[in-house]
Amino acid sequence: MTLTLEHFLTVAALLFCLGLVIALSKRNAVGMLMGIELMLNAVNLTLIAFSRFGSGGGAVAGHAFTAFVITVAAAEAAVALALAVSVYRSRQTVEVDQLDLLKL
Amino acid sequence: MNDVVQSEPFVMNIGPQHPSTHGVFRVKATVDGERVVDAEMVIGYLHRSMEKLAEERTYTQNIPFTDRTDYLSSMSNNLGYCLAVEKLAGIETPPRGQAIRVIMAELQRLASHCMGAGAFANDTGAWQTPIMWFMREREKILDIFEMTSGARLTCNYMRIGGVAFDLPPGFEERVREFIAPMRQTIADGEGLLSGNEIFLARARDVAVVPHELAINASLSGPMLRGSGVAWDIRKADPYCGYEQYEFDIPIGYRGDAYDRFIVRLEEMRQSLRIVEQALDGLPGGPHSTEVPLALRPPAGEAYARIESPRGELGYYLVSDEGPSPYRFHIRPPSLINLSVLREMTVGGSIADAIVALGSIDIVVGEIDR
Amino acid sequence: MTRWWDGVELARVAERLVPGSVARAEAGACLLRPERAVETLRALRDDAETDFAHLTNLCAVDLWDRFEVVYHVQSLVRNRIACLKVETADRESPAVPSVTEVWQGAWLQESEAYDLFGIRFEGHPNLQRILLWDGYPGHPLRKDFLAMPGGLQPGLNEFAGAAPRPEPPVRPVP
Amino acid sequence: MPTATDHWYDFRDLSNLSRVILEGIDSVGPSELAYLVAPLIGFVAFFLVFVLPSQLFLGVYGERRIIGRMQARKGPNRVGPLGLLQPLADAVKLLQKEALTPARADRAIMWAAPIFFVAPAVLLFAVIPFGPRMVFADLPAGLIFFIAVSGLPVLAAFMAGWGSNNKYSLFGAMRVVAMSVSYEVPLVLMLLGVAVFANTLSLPGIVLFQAEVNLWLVFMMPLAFAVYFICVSAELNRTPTDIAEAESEIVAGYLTEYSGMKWGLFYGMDIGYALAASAFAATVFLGGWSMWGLEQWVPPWLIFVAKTHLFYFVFIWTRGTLPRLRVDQLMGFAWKFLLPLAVFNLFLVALERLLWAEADLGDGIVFAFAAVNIALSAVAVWGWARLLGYRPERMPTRPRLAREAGGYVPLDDPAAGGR
Amino acid sequence: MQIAFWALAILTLGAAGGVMASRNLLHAVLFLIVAFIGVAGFFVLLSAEFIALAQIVIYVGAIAVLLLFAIALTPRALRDNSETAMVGPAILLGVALAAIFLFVIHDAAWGAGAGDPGIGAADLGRALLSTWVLPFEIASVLLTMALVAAIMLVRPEAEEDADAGAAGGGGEERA
Repeated sequence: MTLTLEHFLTVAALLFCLGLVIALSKRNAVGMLMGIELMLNAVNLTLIAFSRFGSGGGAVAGHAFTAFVITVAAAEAAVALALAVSVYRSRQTVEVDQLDLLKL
Repeated sequence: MNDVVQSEPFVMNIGPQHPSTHGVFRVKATVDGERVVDAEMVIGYLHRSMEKLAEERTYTQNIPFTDRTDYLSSMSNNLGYCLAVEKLAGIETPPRGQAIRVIMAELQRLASHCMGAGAFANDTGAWQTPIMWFMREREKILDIFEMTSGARLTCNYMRIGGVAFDLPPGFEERVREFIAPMRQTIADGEGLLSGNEIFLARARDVAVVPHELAINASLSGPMLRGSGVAWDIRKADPYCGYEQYEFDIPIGYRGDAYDRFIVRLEEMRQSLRIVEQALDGLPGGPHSTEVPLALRPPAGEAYARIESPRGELGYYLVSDEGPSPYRFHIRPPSLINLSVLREMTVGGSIADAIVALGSIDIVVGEIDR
Repeated sequence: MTRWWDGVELARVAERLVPGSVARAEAGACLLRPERAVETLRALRDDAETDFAHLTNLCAVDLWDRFEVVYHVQSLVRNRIACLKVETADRESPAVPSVTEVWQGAWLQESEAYDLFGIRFEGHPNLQRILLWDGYPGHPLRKDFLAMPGGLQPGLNEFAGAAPRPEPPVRPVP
Repeated sequence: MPTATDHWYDFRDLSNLSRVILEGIDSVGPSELAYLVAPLIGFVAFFLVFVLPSQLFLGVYGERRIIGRMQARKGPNRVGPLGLLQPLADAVKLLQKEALTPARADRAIMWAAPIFFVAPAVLLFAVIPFGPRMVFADLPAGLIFFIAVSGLPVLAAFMAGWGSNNKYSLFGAMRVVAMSVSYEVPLVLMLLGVAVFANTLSLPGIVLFQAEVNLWLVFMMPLAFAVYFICVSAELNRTPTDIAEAESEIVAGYLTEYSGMKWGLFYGMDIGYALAASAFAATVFLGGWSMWGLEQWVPPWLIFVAKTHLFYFVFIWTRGTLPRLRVDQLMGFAWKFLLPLAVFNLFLVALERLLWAEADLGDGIVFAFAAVNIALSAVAVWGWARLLGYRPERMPTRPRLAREAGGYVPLDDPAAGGR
Repeated sequence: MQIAFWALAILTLGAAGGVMASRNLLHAVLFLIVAFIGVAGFFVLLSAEFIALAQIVIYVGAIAVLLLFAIALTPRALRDNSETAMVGPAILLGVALAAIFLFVIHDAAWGAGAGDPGIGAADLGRALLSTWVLPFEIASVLLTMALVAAIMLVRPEAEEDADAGAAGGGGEERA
């Protein structure tokens, strides 16, 4: 049995779902961020897998797209963490279910 | 980084076991990130209540105690105490004894400043090299002490009315041999550190003590002189015939840690000058006057002080005509120089606090006594 | 050479600056009244003639019925030094005003005197034991320390298995 | 130059060894196993054969002897002849010691940290070309591999500091993370300049480039070399910048609570990383195994080792000489000083590369470039420092001298002779 | 290949599960790092070495370190990693989504092209600077913006007051 595209896609799908669950269920903003990073990783894995196994001339596109995703992820992490710190400073908490300013 | 992300302040203990507290000394620093917001010192780990013990012993028996206060400059402590007793009892020291005392005190100052400057360099992170260079010279001084008094660290050499023994044969050559390498080592240490950009960055404008504060906080010694105050007991209130010798008082510019360091280095040079002059003019005659073993000074009080390596070392004695002092008080320069610890450390980083502490050049035996 | 102020002469200066400040004047020292002491010392520090900018030494002496706090103050510019004293009223609850606001250098020395003599320095910002630990019984530099509460004896007083030692001879408090 | 043979024992071509191990495993076990086992065995074996002895003797013994010489003392001289067995004795001592774990430490993290610290050190040597064909893994992106892997021990250091549950350790951990974040940026920019000029990301390629133009990159971009040295010493916690282990401030930083062989692993691998960084510097800046034709007569790997140790000696030298900077000064130095210089260097090098490629100037032009770069680097460093407010002439290094005692001496008082 | 794949799959998914399960936020980050390294291993398996190295440099070297830094600087009380009440629905959603994904993956007929395994850094660079030059530039602008934004967000309040600018208030409301 050789490795096929399905193998990688399966792993990526499971990773994505795990990331989704983490992002949706965590109380801590940093925890949520970790889930999002996992989801982005799963997407990257999918892109590279398609690029490797897919037919046609778009192989480089997968790599390029992954590079962009990584870039965006870095920017996103920096801003999100800055946000978390900023929120902590004004509200003394980073627990998302307590950030209900708009409800009041 | 610390400005960007604020964190909760927490207490960090610097000491009692810490590589750069120079003994069992503890600073309870409240830090916010790397910044020190409050500093409180905790001392007393080495307290032996010498002032109480001294009230139970005769005047002569108390001399060994003074060795053990500032254990890095026992000769100076002997000298300060003996001067106080002599002042109390009205005893004169013969010229030879005075000259020997001056030589010993200046050698002790060299030894102590070797340690102080080296340890300060260590605190700034110059890993062991300057202190090892200085230690090499300090060993020679301790050898000289050993051949003179039989002990290296706790010399117990001064006596009331003079010194314990006359100088041993070969002493003068030994000291003269030592002077040139010592000069070279001071120059080496200066070359290694004084002009070093990193050292300047670490010590310049760190732990600044303005001269008003320095005077108001009773600082003395290199701390006071580093702040630009020309005050040296050897000049201002000469004892043991210091007025015969020619030397200068080094004073700093801004009162920062760097000024204290260069003042110490320059003091070492001046000490060498004094030692040379004293050796050249070493008078003959007895080294000590005869003093009764059970000395009973007349009732009264005396405050005598000398310029110890760390500052003004004073002894305040009260006599009730008994064989032992009624009150025996040491003015410890190390302790009183710590009065400005908070001013020196708060607002700086932990690294600055260490440098500030190193620039005071404390000896815990003297703080706690 | 540093010149010492004559106590009587200094008393005259102090009386001129703060009338009613001197309790007694001797040749060696000038005794101040505790209630005017801080005011007097500040005036002496700021006066151009005395200029006692530098508090050199501060210590206490046990005089059996009272305590005496000794200040050695000097002028770095005029190179003159003086000895000033303040006595506590009694022995039971000795207190003198603190001079920390006049000289910051008094801070640690007053703490030490408090620790070892039990003299309260009123107005001291942070008066606590510095050399001994909190809760240490008695004040060791008092002459009657061995008779003080806690009953401390010289040497180790708690040694497991050792026979109880006889009471040490203690000089009585007059 | 005698060419390397294809025998596995010919260690002049390490790919033979890799290949033989791979094939051997292939023939006995399932083929997939080879992918996992071969690199592992290869790296570890090579590490044990080549790196460990030199590390022990240069890192422990040599460093202590040299520092001892600098500090006017003897250094280890008791165990064995000339104290040569001192590293061994140290190892035995460390093995005997108890590896303490503080009561409220995070045991798992504290236990795992030394392992995470050791693994990357072994990996780093995989891409270093010791000779013309002496490289385990000739990765096309070896430069990036080195950057990536050298970023990993930071995590281990953080874990060590965090897991110890000690304030000094935590300080060390925070400092090491802050440092690596700050110094990675100019470091990568510098190496980008190297890659642009050498037109390759592969480390053997960079060495070949230097051998071809007969000019080491250290002369080509002295600025890059200096910045590399500073950055790498910051990341490795070597002395002018060893704030993460600052002995006089935070005791031993993240290592405060470690003892026994757990500490020994950190200590040994610190030297391992320093050697790896030296090897990398020798490869990238000092021409690797090439030596203007000398490699025809001397084994190239010997030249390489000599260069590595030469660079490592500079580490020892700075350790024996320089005081330590403060954290904020180091951060400011990285961002305010090194980063602009790195950008300047990158710009300069890219320009020259473009000129070289477009104008068809031939190889000789690199010498002209080198001369220009050395001059421009000196000007840039000096000028930028002045711009940031560096004024050495305003720093008196000798105190003023007063003849008489009494009172405060104002700064402009002629009575105080001084200077 | 096979063993490497399965080992990596177990490593990555296990580490991701560890992120989910660990109660200590710091342990979660360490698990996350393992997951990142596992994904980098997949990239190597898919012969995308440059992307794998970039993954390690950026995810492990930068993002994870940033996370660690942020966690270490938050107070001890806020370092737990527990779930909200939404954990049940979230898991349900995740399982459902996973089921759909798996169904699609195994049902779809993927054209089993041989692909082009040899994409090195040079190819990627050429592509980024020719075909994808516009997104490349946008990404660089985005990075700069993110940098500026992050600095603006966490500026100390004293500094903000000193500036008397309107830049400070935005962050809190958006959260």
